[in-house]
Amino acid sequence: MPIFPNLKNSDELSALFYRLFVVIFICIGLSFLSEAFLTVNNLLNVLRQASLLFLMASGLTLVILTAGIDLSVGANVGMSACLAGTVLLATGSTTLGFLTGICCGALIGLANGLLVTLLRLPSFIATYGMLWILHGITYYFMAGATINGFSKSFRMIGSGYWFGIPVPIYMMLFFLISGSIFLRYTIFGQQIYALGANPVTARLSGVPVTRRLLLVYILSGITAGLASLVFLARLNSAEGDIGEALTLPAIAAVLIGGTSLFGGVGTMLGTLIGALILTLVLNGMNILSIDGNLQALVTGVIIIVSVLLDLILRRKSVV
Amino acid sequence: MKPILELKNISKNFPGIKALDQVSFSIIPGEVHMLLGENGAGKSTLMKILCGAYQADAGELYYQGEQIEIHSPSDAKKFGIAVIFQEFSLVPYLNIAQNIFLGREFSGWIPGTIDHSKMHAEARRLLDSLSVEYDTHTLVHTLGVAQQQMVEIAKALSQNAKILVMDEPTAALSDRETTLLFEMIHKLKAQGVAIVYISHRMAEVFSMGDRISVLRDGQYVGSADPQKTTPDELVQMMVGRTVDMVYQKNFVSKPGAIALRVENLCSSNGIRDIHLEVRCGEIVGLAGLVGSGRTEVARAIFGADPVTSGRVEVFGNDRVGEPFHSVELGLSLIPENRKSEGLALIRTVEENIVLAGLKKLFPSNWIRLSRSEQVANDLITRLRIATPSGKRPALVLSGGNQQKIVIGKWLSTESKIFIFDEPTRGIDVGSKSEIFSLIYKLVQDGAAVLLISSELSEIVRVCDRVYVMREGTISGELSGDLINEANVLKLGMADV
Amino acid sequence: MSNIHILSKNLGYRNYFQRIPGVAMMLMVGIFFFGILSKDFLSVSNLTNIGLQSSILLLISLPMTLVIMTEGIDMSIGALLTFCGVVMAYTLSVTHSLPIAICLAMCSGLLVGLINGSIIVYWKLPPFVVTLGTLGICQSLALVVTDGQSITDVGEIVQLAYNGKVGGVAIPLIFSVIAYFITYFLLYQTRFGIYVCAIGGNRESLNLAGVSTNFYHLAVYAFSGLMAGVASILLTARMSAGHPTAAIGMEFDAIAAVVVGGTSFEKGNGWLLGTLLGVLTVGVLRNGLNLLGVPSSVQVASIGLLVLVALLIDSMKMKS
Amino acid sequence: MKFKSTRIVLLMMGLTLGIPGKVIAADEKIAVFTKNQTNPFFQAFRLGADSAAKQMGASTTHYIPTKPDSIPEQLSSIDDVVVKKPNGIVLIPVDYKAISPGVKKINEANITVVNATDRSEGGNFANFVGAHDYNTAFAAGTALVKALNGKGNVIIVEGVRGVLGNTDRVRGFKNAIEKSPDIKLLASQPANYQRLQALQVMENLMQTYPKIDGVLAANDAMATGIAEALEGANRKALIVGINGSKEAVEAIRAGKMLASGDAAPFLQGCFATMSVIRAVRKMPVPKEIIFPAIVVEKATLANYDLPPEKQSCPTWESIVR
Repeated sequence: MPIFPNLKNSDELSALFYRLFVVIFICIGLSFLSEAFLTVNNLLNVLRQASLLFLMASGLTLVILTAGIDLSVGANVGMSACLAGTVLLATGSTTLGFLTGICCGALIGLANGLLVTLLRLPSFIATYGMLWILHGITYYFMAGATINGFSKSFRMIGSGYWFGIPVPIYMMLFFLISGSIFLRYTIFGQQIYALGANPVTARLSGVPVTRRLLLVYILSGITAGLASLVFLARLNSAEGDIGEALTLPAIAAVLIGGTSLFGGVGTMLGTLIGALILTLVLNGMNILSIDGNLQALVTGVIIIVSVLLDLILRRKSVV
Repeated sequence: MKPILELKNISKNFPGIKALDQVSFSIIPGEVHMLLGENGAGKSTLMKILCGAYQADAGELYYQGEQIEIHSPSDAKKFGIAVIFQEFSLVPYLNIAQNIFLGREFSGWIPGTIDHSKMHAEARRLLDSLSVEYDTHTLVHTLGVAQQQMVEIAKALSQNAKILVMDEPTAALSDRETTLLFEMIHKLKAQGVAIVYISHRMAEVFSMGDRISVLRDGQYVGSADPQKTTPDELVQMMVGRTVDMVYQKNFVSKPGAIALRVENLCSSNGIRDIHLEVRCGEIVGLAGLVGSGRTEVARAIFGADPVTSGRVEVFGNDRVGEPFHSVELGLSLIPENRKSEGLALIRTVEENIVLAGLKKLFPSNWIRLSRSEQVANDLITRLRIATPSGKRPALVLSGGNQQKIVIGKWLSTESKIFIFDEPTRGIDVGSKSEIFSLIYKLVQDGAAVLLISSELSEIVRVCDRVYVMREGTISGELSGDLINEANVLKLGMADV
Repeated sequence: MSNIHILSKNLGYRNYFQRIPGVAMMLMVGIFFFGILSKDFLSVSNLTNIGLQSSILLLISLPMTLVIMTEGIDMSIGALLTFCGVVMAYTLSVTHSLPIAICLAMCSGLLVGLINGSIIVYWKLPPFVVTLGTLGICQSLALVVTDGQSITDVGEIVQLAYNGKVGGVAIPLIFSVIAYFITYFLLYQTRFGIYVCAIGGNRESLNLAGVSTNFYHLAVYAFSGLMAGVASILLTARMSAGHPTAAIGMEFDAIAAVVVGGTSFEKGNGWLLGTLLGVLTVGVLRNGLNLLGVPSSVQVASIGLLVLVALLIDSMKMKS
Repeated sequence: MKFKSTRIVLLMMGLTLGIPGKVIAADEKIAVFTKNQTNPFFQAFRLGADSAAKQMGASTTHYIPTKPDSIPEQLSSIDDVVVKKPNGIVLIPVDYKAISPGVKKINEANITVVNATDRSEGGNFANFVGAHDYNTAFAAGTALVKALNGKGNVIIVEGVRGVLGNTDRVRGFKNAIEKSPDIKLLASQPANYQRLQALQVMENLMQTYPKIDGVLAANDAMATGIAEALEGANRKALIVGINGSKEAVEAIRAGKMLASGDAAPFLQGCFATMSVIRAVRKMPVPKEIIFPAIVVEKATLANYDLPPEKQSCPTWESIVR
């Protein structure tokens, strides 16, 4: 059933197929190397870790689909987390905390969107500038402090279980499905694809380009805000630079997932696969306790190889 | 006179299609060899083989009698083959001189360095010979389409080639530049250059051609002598079936209510106080030289360029703001440049077709795949778009079919006003007639059509009324019997 | 070819002024502003100071300009710079011979550059992803070479490369000037430069012109790697040590400097002088704010503002 | 004319008041260099420095790399500060070796400088104030060993590879556990001082190692992250962190952590600043002030009720004799 990408579109399908192949390949490899890998527990654990990355990456996917990029996603998470955390501690009201986190994220997204649409700045630079500004503000107000100790009820969304499955995984599934539906089954999604593929055409075909771009950046902001909440709940504490370490991995996840930096091509499922690949690699390296010095190297190689493999296999299938 | 270059049984296959099948073809110094054929007939493939971009799968090439092989563009250069491509091969942020001599820069005193002054001098000389006077230091991205085409031509000439291949060189040119080009071609002929000239404009074919060859579906159909043949015969050779002559219009249009009214419209893109109105059920032409502001008018009406003053009325209500308002009002624009403005090339045919209609088709904002698929397939069959399936990306189709997609895009919105900007530029006769019969169909169903075209014959044959533009404003309106090429030209030319 | 050419030659002075990018204005404003607020700012020693501090960033921003002109990007350059530095320090600690060390550093830079290039050019993978990969790889290699320690027994001579003077001019400045003019020469006076612009602008036509595009495209990344190697000499000299995390993340500074300098990600539209200005502006800002003793958190924010405002000014100009 | 004279009078009054000023504010400008914005340790250090400066009537300016732990940036800031010529400098080098050229520069400009926390390799300082990372880590490690009665499986979660503090701490941990043969070091993996990464590394390690008795984390943020991981998998292990930060104290009180090696950041800040000011005022300062490696445990919690922002420095004499 084609909720995910356009499964009738053979290109997108094959692209996904080959990426899945990479995932399976890694899994098989790991399960040979360590019996600890292929256990329900560990797989759930991998999924839960991937879900945090995916939350950030899902919004980013939309942005990259429009041939843009959002470097401020990590800084956004940091700021939203700190703000939401402070509110949570101050008011003790979970709902209020939620609202703050999401609104903060959305506002930052909006700011990015305005920079990119109204002022026509290249998104790479606009969001890069935003990154520094957000960090500055966060550092200023946090002054090196950390906030911690949130209510059990709030921490459900990060560390809780439903029917023996961690809550973040449900969130990941929710975002995956709703995201895919949004892209495939609403005219917004279709317009976003078109506008990524060729903004001029999109505009002349009656796509309200500015509005759609704003929407995309706001959504990206919102997912960042939500991610920040899950971080808070999972870690039960926050500091200014939380999430910064995940910016590049999130972007990598989207790109490994087959979304093109030039826009117009890509799917949510692809991004999920990308996130899985990265998480699996880290998980594997910890399980096999590979020397810390080499971990960046392995990740780097995997990034290149996974893209390359996909490319080779696809060339084969074309010719 | 023996041929300078001969192609024997050239074949070229791409996955799926037989682009060229056993094509033989000879080029004789000092003659203009017209190459005709519908888009996708294999003309461009043949050219690409000549200039070394592709290699033939089978067949031989003979250069002045002895067999040769062209593996790369540089080989082609060795044999003095130069090509003027249809889609521009210029580098936007290099200046004219650098573009003309790209890959053949004059070395300075240190190896690897460039002798700028010499390059500009040479470029100057070339441009003068074409009697166009742009500064050779201007970056080409600041030039207009026609100017860029002239640079293209200069670039080809600069290689002082023995064999010159031109693909639709006049497609983007105004009449003045066209005449300049033709003079140049005559000069070259005199110098004994062999010229292969690809065109869809019958007038050119007959005025310039010494010999005519026709390709169809990758096969060599035959040659003809311009003195002894007629347009209809050629068209028949190209299309392979008898088409009633392209523009023939077998109905009388009966203008109805005013659909589009434009009152002293001015825009930052350079047009000033434009007045025009288009009624339902009529075809109104917008003629004028290239650069007289026709496209700009279309864009301003559609809201693609900002309107500084004046107003546009669509069925009585004002059109304001971005294009998407226009679309909601039932206005539609088939832009001049289909690849960069009409299509999202990497998306599928289906997605392109439904793009403009999304809002109309799915007012709930929720897409029913089955519906969009059905709409797309209907249009694909109705417009006879040649594609294996709606799921193929648009970029694999030929120009004519792509143009049909762009039109289909607007048929899926039940829009009532169509602005066609050069709908037949670089399109083969077959698709041309199809597109026109389509336009006629629309009009008979009560749509209003504003047609922009550089081909006077088109304007004259098709339109019920014609507005002629000059220097950014409308210089006159013609209707009824007054519509003839002479009048249109008179109004279009600056006063003599 | 470059905007600068037509500007001077065609449009004449007023337009040239009109075309002054936001970054140049920011630079002037910055200098003026800090000059008034801080007595030390305009002192010769401080200005050289800024020059010295900017030198390393400049050395990697110059090639970054070319890379971006080919519609590519080099995310690995920061990590590569670090790696080369470590290699150099390590070689010094082993051989105590400066020439060998410098040679090795530059070679390893060149090598990684070539690897980047080949993957991008011959396998047609997106530059961003590829260099993101090599970023990780270089980072790891740096750690492996040093095993997470900094290497300090590099001897005294190295420091000269940073602190030394030739004819009263600090060596890093000389490095910068030479590097700038070499790059300028390559970009505006040689085939290479034209082809770089063409690769970004219209690769197809370059192929049809019978130029081996791949070679020049590869050369750009090689150049980028090589310059990272050169910069690593200064880096090592500056710290008189090799450190496995020294320049991590510098690629972003470089990219920002380039883009703020008016080079765009599309169509091979680049401006080298702009890059120089971009680098200097960042340097002036950091230095000035430090002199004024502005809290670090504010500095962080103001760097962001700088980037945005500079581009804003440009986009305003576009509109007008 | 008139008000001019009055102004002169006021000015003279000011002078007369100023004359016995030796005792009160001479208002030295002190530049304080720390490593990054986010680590509570340095925040505490900065607070200590400020409070000390206030007590002694001096003023501080803080220089922190905009990119955490960036060597080139700290070097640049040093250059800038040297141009500015403050009376004294308190320096926590981002890297004890790589910063030495900066130190050289300071010395050349002969500005009084005190080295804090990480002992710089080169250059001459008025004195060194700190508690050695190694010792702290060692003490903390020993605390864990004691709590485990010398046997069990232990994991080390490292900070950023290549950052000095981390290297020393890990060394300290390792030596501490090597002392007792029955303690088995299962793995030592980096988590870059990042809370989240530590948590995920822990989650992953728990998959391979069914029985983990103790965890040594190179800072408190990671320690608390690990605590969360264990709680999430509802498994138990004794966790030891480093820094004695506020959250660690709370965690220990709540029984989530066993202990945290306290490097006394606040005191370090205080005495580093005090000694630089004293040095400037030509008052005697000892060659070095090393704070004994304290370990925060349930027993010693009482001393940590007051958060740094509320504390104020003890008198110089109370510590230095």
